[in-house]
Amino acid sequence: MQETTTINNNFKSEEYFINMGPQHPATHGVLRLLLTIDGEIIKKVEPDLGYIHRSIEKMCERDSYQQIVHLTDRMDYLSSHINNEAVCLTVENALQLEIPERVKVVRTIIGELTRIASHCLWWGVMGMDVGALTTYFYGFRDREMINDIFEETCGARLTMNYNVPGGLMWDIHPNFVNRVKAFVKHFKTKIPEYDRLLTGNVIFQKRTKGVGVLSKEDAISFGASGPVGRGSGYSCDVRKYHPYSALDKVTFKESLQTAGDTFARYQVRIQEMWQSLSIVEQLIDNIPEGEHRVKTNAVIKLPKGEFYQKVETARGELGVYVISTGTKNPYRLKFRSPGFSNLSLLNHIAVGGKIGDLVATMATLDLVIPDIDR
Amino acid sequence: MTNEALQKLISSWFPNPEAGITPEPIQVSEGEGIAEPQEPINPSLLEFTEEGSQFLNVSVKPENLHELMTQLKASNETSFDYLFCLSGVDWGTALGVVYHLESTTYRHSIVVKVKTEDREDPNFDSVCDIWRTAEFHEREVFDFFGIKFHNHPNLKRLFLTEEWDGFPLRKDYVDEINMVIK
Amino acid sequence: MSIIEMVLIALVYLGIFSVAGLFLVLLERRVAAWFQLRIGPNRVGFQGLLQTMADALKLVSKELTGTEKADKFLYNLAPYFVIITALMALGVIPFTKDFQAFDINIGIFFLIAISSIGVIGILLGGWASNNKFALIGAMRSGVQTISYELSVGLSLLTMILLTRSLQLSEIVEVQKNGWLIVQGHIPAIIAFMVFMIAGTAETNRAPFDMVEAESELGAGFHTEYSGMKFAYFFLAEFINMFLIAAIATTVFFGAWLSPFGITESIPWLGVFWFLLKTLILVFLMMWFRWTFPRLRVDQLLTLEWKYLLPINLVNIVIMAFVVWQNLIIQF
Amino acid sequence: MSYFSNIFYGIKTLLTGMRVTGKYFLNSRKGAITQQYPDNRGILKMFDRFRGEVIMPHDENNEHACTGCQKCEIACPNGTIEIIWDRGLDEATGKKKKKIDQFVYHLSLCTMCGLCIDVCPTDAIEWGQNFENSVYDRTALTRVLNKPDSKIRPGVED
Repeated sequence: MQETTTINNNFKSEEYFINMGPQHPATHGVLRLLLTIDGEIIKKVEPDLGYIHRSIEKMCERDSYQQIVHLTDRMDYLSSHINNEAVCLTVENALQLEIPERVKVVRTIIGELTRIASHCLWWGVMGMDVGALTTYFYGFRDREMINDIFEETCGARLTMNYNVPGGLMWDIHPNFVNRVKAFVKHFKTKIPEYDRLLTGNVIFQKRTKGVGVLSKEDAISFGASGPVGRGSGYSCDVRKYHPYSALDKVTFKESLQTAGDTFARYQVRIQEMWQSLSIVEQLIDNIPEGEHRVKTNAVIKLPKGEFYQKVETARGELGVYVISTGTKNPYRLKFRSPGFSNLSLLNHIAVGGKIGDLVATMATLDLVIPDIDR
Repeated sequence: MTNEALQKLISSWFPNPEAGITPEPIQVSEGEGIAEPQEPINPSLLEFTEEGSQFLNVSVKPENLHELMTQLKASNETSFDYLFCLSGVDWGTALGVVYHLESTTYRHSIVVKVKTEDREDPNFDSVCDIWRTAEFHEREVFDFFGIKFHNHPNLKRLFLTEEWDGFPLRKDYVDEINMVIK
Repeated sequence: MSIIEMVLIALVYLGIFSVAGLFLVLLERRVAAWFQLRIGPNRVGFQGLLQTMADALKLVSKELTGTEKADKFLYNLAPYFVIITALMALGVIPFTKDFQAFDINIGIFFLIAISSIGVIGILLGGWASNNKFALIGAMRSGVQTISYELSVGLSLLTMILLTRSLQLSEIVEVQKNGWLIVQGHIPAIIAFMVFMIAGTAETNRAPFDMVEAESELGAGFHTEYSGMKFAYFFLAEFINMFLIAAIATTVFFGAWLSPFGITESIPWLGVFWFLLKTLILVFLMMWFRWTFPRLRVDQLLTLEWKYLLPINLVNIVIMAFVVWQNLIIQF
Repeated sequence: MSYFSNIFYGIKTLLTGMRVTGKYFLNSRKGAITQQYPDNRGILKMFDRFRGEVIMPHDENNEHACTGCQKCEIACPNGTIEIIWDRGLDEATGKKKKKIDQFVYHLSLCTMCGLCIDVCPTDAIEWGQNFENSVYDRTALTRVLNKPDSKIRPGVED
């Protein structure tokens, strides 16, 4: 650790470094932040990454396209289904496969449930980061219900790997529809409770309003996406601009806030939960009958060329960029992960705040470290 | 704007001074997704293609990169203000960087590609003064491909340690202990 | 009182309250669990009653670790500062008419004085551990305790206008005509609210747990403490919480007096009433802790200097007016 | 005046929050979401599709359905499955035929992606519901899925 002393305006001001992480409770994983602090005020934040980098992009270059899908579970594990979907959509678009409507609808429902589950966890952790520990358990209670739905249909709770290029691994479980309906009914009573417990709380509002302000121009320039971008009034919902799966058949509102502070990002996520619920409700009653999978070749070879697919994960825009040379492996596969771009703006919005502000800001960036350290 | 209109506009920014004279043969390495241009004489310093990609692809020489990027962002007709993906690619013989750009006002996209044959000391201009997100993405590319970016404020390894030997995402990288090759 | 007697009483108090503190920890854990849809510790002993005993035993047997360049003397001294002051303050609390170890005529004053010594221990601990997180925690603690001391003192002063005595036994005596919170009505209720907020802040509990703030500072001032020394800090926190509740009970809710004098004929039941009232207040503090987010350090000071202190000062004037005009409600 | 309305608004929101947690406190008896895990083993049932480990079901004649086609081995991203195969005489036809000697499954490498079960043409392997996989020795995680002396069920062809 270095020590520096700077002298400004004849006042001796001692800045010092502290290491936040890699085992710090607020960094939600193994992220290390090198903080330059003057008293309590943050002067500089420098992230140090790579503690769990597995080089998934390199692994993809040797794996077949079916095998790549399960690796994406391990990136942003909170939106694993959407990550899987991104890879599958890339492959399907490249092969120009006609995907059955049933698959599209089921993918969208599970994708939106994933988003709700991710936001539930985020809400719990957000509360915990600002000091209200109870929210964590309430958030997890609701998330468990979704995880049970997933487990029944996909067999796993977190790393689901339910998508395969060409459709879904299995058809949905017979209980799926009823369980989802029960969850929607349950969760509609819980979001208002979230609001009463945390959103309306005067301490919480004081902690988050005007903290970590990100302007719209900066949001675009920093490549912010997802709720981080939308909290700054930057309309960036991939589901609106480049709809995929069954998202072109549903109506939903893109939740936008203009303040750009921590509270705005918080509210965007709360509204997103409502919107996701409404998408699920629109689709759950009319899942079309049909095949759950189209047959693909055992060895999938993508045509020569470049393919790019964007999806909206719970954290923002995930891009899959495949360069294919016509073989069974991709020549180069790049994941444009939302967390990576969102992390890059942390220094910009955290400087000038206090340590407590940094923690609250980081909570609304909703970083998942494996997503950054791919 | 449509891809044709974009192509017309952007190519007019960089007129080829040698247009009319026999153009240099363009090196196409193996495994590259870009075909040779159709016209025998390219009126622009840039090469455009839409083959094998859903976007309009522009290939640019390293010395023109920064100027082109500045124009793409600043021009009112293009206003590519959102750099949504910046990837390093090892083309086998050449190293390159691929920029995916989108305009948040017009919602059109473009892909800019730049490459260099120099594998020992590959150099490009940094674009992080144009899009600030490039700062981290360029560090990532530097970390995994060893491509250096001029004028980058903080170009050092991001994921790997300073003493890491080699650049893992290059095709010729070998690590017999940790890499499992099927 | 002879020296031997004093030592004996001290030892008895030490024994009782160390164990009582452990049960307070257990209570906190169970209450937290019930707030959070959990069950809480229920394995060790009947319904987990021995859980914290087991934890204490574990902490005693743990290795004491510390940082390399810590100021060893101060580092070791700090936990004792905290635990001893917490236990000392218990000496003047009137549990029932005869169950009060030390009835001095400046009782309230003594309590305020002793409770502000505890912060020195925290400051020392944070400073001497040679850890920056601990140092930040300790500095926050200093800022926080010095500010909130004012509110604690002033809100108690408001009530002393009513009792006209600092001696705790006399304060209880006054309340035979109605608890002070009833006697003093509006200003007393305001004083009680201010006292509870400031008291929570004094004990460094959520929502004022800036000192520990586990999502910001890891563990704050006791980051580098382990084993028994950590246990001292931990126990002191709970005893302090008990103390704040006990002071509130004594000053606002008639200490060991039963409601409407229903059990006046059985004096030893006073302990029951005292503990009941105290635990209700302790529960209130736990309820705060498991519901509210934490304040930021500057907001903490804003709350004190811009809200609590002016309210308090006005409240004293109102109380003085109430006493002067004899608007007291007495039965 | 906003000074006082701020205070009252603040206190109101705090009390609203306390009402939420207070409600849960009063209902804590029935609302607890804790799973008392080792105690509830008896009633703990995993979902049918739960991915615990890969198993190879054998019928009462000690016969399985694995033809040794090695499709699962190729599909596996991690090298979890190794099939040691042999050529043996087929009793029915008298021709030489590929059969498995050992179906080795390294649980410690498995990521539970399900690709092997997905590609299996004869449904010889499937998901087991066991999730208590901790062992004292790492080698215990390497398993041979076909039972000793088991053979392929007649009629199963690839």
